[in-house]
Amino acid sequence: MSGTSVEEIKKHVRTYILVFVALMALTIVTVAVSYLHLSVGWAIAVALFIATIKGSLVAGFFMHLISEKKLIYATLILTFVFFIALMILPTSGYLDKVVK
Amino acid sequence: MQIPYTVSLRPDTGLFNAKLGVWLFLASEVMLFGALFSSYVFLRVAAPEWPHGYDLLNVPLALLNTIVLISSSVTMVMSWASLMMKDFVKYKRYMGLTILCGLIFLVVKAFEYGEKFAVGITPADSTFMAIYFTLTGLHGLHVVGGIIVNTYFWGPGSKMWKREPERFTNRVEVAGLYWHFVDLVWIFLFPVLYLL
Amino acid sequence: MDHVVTAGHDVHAAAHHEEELGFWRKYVFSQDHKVIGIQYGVTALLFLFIGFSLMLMMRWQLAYPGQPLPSEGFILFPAAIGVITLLVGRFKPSLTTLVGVLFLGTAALVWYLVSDETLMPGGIMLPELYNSFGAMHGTIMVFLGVVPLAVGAFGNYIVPLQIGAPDMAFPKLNMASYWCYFAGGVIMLVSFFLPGGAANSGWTSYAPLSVTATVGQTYWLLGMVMLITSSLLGSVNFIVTIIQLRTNGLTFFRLPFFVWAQFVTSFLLLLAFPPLEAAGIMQLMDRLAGTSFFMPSGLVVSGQILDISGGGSPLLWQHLFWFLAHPEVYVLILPALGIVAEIIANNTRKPIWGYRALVYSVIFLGFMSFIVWAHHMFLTGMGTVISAFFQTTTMIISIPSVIILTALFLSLWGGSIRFNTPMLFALAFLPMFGIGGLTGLPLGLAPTNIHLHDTYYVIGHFHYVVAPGTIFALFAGIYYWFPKLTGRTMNETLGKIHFWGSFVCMNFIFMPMFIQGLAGVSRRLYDGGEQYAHAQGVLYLNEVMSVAAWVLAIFQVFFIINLFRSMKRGKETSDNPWSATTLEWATPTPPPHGNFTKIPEVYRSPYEYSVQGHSSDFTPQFEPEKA
Amino acid sequence: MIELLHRLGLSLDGSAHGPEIDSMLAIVHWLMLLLFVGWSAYFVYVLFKFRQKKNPTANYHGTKTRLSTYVEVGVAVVEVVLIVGYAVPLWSQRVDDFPPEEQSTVVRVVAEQFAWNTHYAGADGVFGKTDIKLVTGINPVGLDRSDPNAKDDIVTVNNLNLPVGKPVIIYLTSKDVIHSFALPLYRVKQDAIPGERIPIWFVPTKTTTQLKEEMAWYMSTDATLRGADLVVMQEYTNREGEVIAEKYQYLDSELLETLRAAGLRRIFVSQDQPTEISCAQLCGLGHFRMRGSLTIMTPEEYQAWLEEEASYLQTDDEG
Ligand code: HEA
Ligand code: HEA
Ligand code: CUA
Ligand SMILES: [Cu+2]
Repeated sequence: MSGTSVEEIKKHVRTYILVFVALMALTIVTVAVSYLHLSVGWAIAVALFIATIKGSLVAGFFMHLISEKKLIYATLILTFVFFIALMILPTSGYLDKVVK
Repeated sequence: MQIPYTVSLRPDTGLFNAKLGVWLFLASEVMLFGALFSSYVFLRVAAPEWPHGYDLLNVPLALLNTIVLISSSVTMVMSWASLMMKDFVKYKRYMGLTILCGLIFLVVKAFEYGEKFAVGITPADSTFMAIYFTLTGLHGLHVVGGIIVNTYFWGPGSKMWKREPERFTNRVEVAGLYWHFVDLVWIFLFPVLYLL
Repeated sequence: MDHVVTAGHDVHAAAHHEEELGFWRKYVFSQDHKVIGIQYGVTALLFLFIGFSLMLMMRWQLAYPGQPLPSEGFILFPAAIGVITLLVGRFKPSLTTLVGVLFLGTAALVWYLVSDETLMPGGIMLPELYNSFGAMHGTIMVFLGVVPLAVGAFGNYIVPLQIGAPDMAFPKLNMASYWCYFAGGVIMLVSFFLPGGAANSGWTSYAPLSVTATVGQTYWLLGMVMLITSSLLGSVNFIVTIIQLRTNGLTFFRLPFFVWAQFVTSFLLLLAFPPLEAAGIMQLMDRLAGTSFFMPSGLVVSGQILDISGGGSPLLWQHLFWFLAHPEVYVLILPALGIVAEIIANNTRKPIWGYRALVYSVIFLGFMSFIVWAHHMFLTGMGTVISAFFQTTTMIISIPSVIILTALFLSLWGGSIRFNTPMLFALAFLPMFGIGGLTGLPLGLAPTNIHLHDTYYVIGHFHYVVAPGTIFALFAGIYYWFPKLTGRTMNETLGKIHFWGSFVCMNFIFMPMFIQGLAGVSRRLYDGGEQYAHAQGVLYLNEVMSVAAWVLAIFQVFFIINLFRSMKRGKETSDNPWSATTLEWATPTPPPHGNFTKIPEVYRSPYEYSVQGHSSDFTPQFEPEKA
Repeated sequence: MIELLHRLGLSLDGSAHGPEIDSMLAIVHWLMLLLFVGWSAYFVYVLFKFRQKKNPTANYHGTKTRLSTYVEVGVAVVEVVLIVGYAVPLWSQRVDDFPPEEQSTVVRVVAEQFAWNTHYAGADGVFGKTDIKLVTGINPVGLDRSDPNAKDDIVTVNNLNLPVGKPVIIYLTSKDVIHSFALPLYRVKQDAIPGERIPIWFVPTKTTTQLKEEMAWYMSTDATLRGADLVVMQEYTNREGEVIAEKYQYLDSELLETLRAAGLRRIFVSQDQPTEISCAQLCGLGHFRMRGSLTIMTPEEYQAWLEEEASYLQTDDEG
């Protein structure tokens, strides 16, 4: 990031404000949705969907991921793959277990 | 020989050491919290019935905390931006706000915990409470860590600005990355624990 | 020049650039990767020794169940080594003397353990003690011995040198990582003195057993959290160092294989350890805050209904533990492979065969090692689909290993093989790892795993990979790089005695385990299976293995004497005694603070030995092309 | 190969699926042996051929062989065959294709530190209710005798009896910590996990007595007795021709002495209880002694045993 001109930073700042507003809005939305008491499946789906968007906003703009170096992407993709394995495999083992 | 690329960027990677370092650290953090979320899923799938977070927890307080933490993320990135714009006074102000938000977050959390303990609710009560206290507790510790780092860069650490502004800006950026991550974790914690 | 009186002085020499630094900053809280490497090395070797001492006592119980332990012997052994070391060090203030004292400390620890009437009434080891020895042997060997030695010591000392870096990327972090490790080790040792002794639920600490276990388990968990933190700091440091601090011209495909191995290892540490940290925290919660992460509902322990909320799952612990522990076992082997590759290239005087294949295999191996963990859990009631998945990944992961070993074997062809001590250990590593690896296959297939799971076959399997495998590779590394640390070579005769003795003994210890395993003898049996009819036919082997283990211990004395004697009286050598090609040999000996006198430039791939038309039979990476 | 494995200690097996597992063990070990011997031969040869004395200058290029690739592909192919052809089908047969309960002997096994409690449904073939609150020393599985179905239920400790030649279904669980229910001679092993109820099944094809016969061996009368109990496997008479040991008589040091005195050098002996339940998972202090006796009987013997146990229940009710 270092070596970026002041003008660019000014632009950045504007986006930061927008992102902030977006995050606030989405926060309100999730809470609102939770009061609808959707069926568990939907509730999870919606909540995670919104959370993902919010997360991507933070990562993308505050953490500058949209304009990051390849190396960082590589690291994060690798991590993400293992993260998914960690999330899915143990539980799927459970579901696959013979329950007679 | 001096250690290279502490400030300048290594041409082929385009990174300075600390930045790569903190991203790797965050990668491990992803796996740390990942394991806890995975446990949450594992236990919830196995459980005969699972309570709704909003029936047991204080959503308004959590909502407040969400807002506080997100704001702190913005002030954090602003403090870095101020340094990029060579405005040290602004930096001080924003960093100060960030720390303040962090503290508010902890205070609110303290109230939330206190409220639970007051009515005798402890981690031992149920799997849900166990996972709630563990996840939020661990996250809380991360907030504390972040506050300590930020306070250092706000106070004593900021002397470096005079000598090596470039390097100091990098440091603040790195601290910021960590702080944003803490915010990011909360963004997932909040719905998973409180709203589902 | 005699600036190399002991490693202590060696370090002194290494740090002579910054005389202003006092003793503490120079030797104790040093930030120089070489000093930290040595600190790691010494600490880790001592822990290996402690882990070994525990096992020597267990082997008595296994060979002669219920017979009083000849305590004196087990105390005198480390004590004697301590005295010898002190004599070698001539009691002068030096590293040697320090280690001598620490050996005496080990003797004291053993003495405390065997004279504890509650756990060893009349010198007879109780099951409690046997179990805690077993758990601590495993823990110490893996987390306090081999990993710190392979990664902390060799990685720290060699990697920056081999990539032409002045130091690690984050020296402070490096120091922190060592002291976290140290703290973890201290916590583990302290736990021996707790009521009920150290952790006794196996190194796997399966819940609910571990959750209801004595307080030692709590210390075990705290210790693990420290050790994991240490590894995390270390791995971040290694990855950044290798990516950012490679010197000019040192492209990724010019990296010595050892650096590649450390690189992949670091990723395993970085991404596999956190889940166990999380699991550790949860088990601490279960033990201290009364939660039930790993405790199902309706537990009745010794007639008492446990008053806990329940709703947890013992399997959750297993998943999180093995998610770490399988990558962990590759952490135990990859650096070893790296060391072996270096030494084979150097002593065959020719390039490694299929360098790229090696690199790709090791990367693939590292990647796959994250998705095979449940092959440790086939018998927890696993369904067909998942078991099929994990069997497949387990078989797939064996392929890169085969490729790596094949490449190393073929590297020998056409070489001009020098049989010096490091090479002997490196060569022995190959078939030993072969045996260990191959016996992993029947374990990796669920149906055959039914008969072999949790039998001595498993114990045999992994000891072949870690003991005559990794430990041998580490010995090889010590003999090989010792001259770089001290400017002197270790004694060949003593080295060869050490090698042949260890080689024979190791096989006499671990080969019989397969036989017992096939007979179905369970592991972790306090009496070695004496009560079981199906074990009767193979019981006699227990004595064989135990005697072999004790003889093995004797042969280690040659190593210890050799190591410390050579620091003073070893044959002095040049900066590049083995005529090697990689960068660490371009530095002065021992390398000063900052390592290189001038930034080195790399011109070619790592193992350019016996290049046609070249004057010498080796062309160092740092030797400029002549126009 | 199986013979070789048996030489190498592989225990006998007496279950229908045992041979399948054993033959798979054999195949894998063939592969291992092949690789190991092959490579070792090459290894030794190379070390000899290219030692520095004989070959002072190395060849930069080494070998150009493709052989290694073939070896690797070969290994891969064999592994695929092993998984697709053997491992997966065999495993699914173990965990999926359970025989119908009515045609099988169904038993509940509840592990605890450090014993194996077995629970038989009794004549009505229905398991009575159990409740952990009822667990006591004399009621290890917490059986609720007030439940009509429980009236005729049989509960034993460390004594599992099963009829030969008929599928056995075992519902396995644990009261406290993780144990592992292992029947080495029947190629059965399954972790017993608290909070889970895991079914396993197998078909015993050999009775305990048969296995006793099969594993009998000649023991020197100078040997000292140690470990599990032995029995003599044939009748022995002294010089005067009077019987000093009947078949299956328990061999204690005294008997051993008399036999030695009678001038016998070697005697034909076997394990008193070759079939047993062993605990394969570390479960605490008593893990090493968590041994249960397993007896595979002829259907007749089994019936007899059930009736005997039932009769005890009667007397309990009256008394
Ligand atoms: C360094 C450590 C290490 C390594 C490298 C391995 C490697 C492998 N391991 Fe092992 N394993 C352990 C350490 C290790 N293991 C430990 C510590 C345990 C026990 C944990 C516990 O329960 O306490 C264990 C347990 C274990 C189990 C669980 C057993 C059970 O509890 O039921 C399984 C099952 O799949 C397994 C499989 C494998 C496989 C398939 C490999 C493969 O990667 C092997 C691949 C290698 C080869 C296939 C060899 C190829 C070589 C040749 C072909 C050339 C041969 C030439 C000559 C011999 C000259 N291991
Ligand atoms: C890296 C891992 C490692 C290593 C190297 C070893 C090495 C050895 N192990 Fe261990 N072992 C384990 C990891 C390891 N083990 C694990 C994880 C378990 C399972 C625990 C459990 O069940 O929970 C186990 C269990 C285990 C058992 C089974 C116990 C049981 O199930 O009841 C046995 C039995 O014989 C055994 C024996 C040995 C022996 C004889 C060695 C020998 O090879 C030891 C050789 C040691 C040396 C050669 C040390 C040399 C070092 C020096 C001489 C130091 C010099 C010092 C200075 C110079 C300062 N081990
Ligand atoms: Cu029960 Cu081991
Ligand atoms: Cu494994």
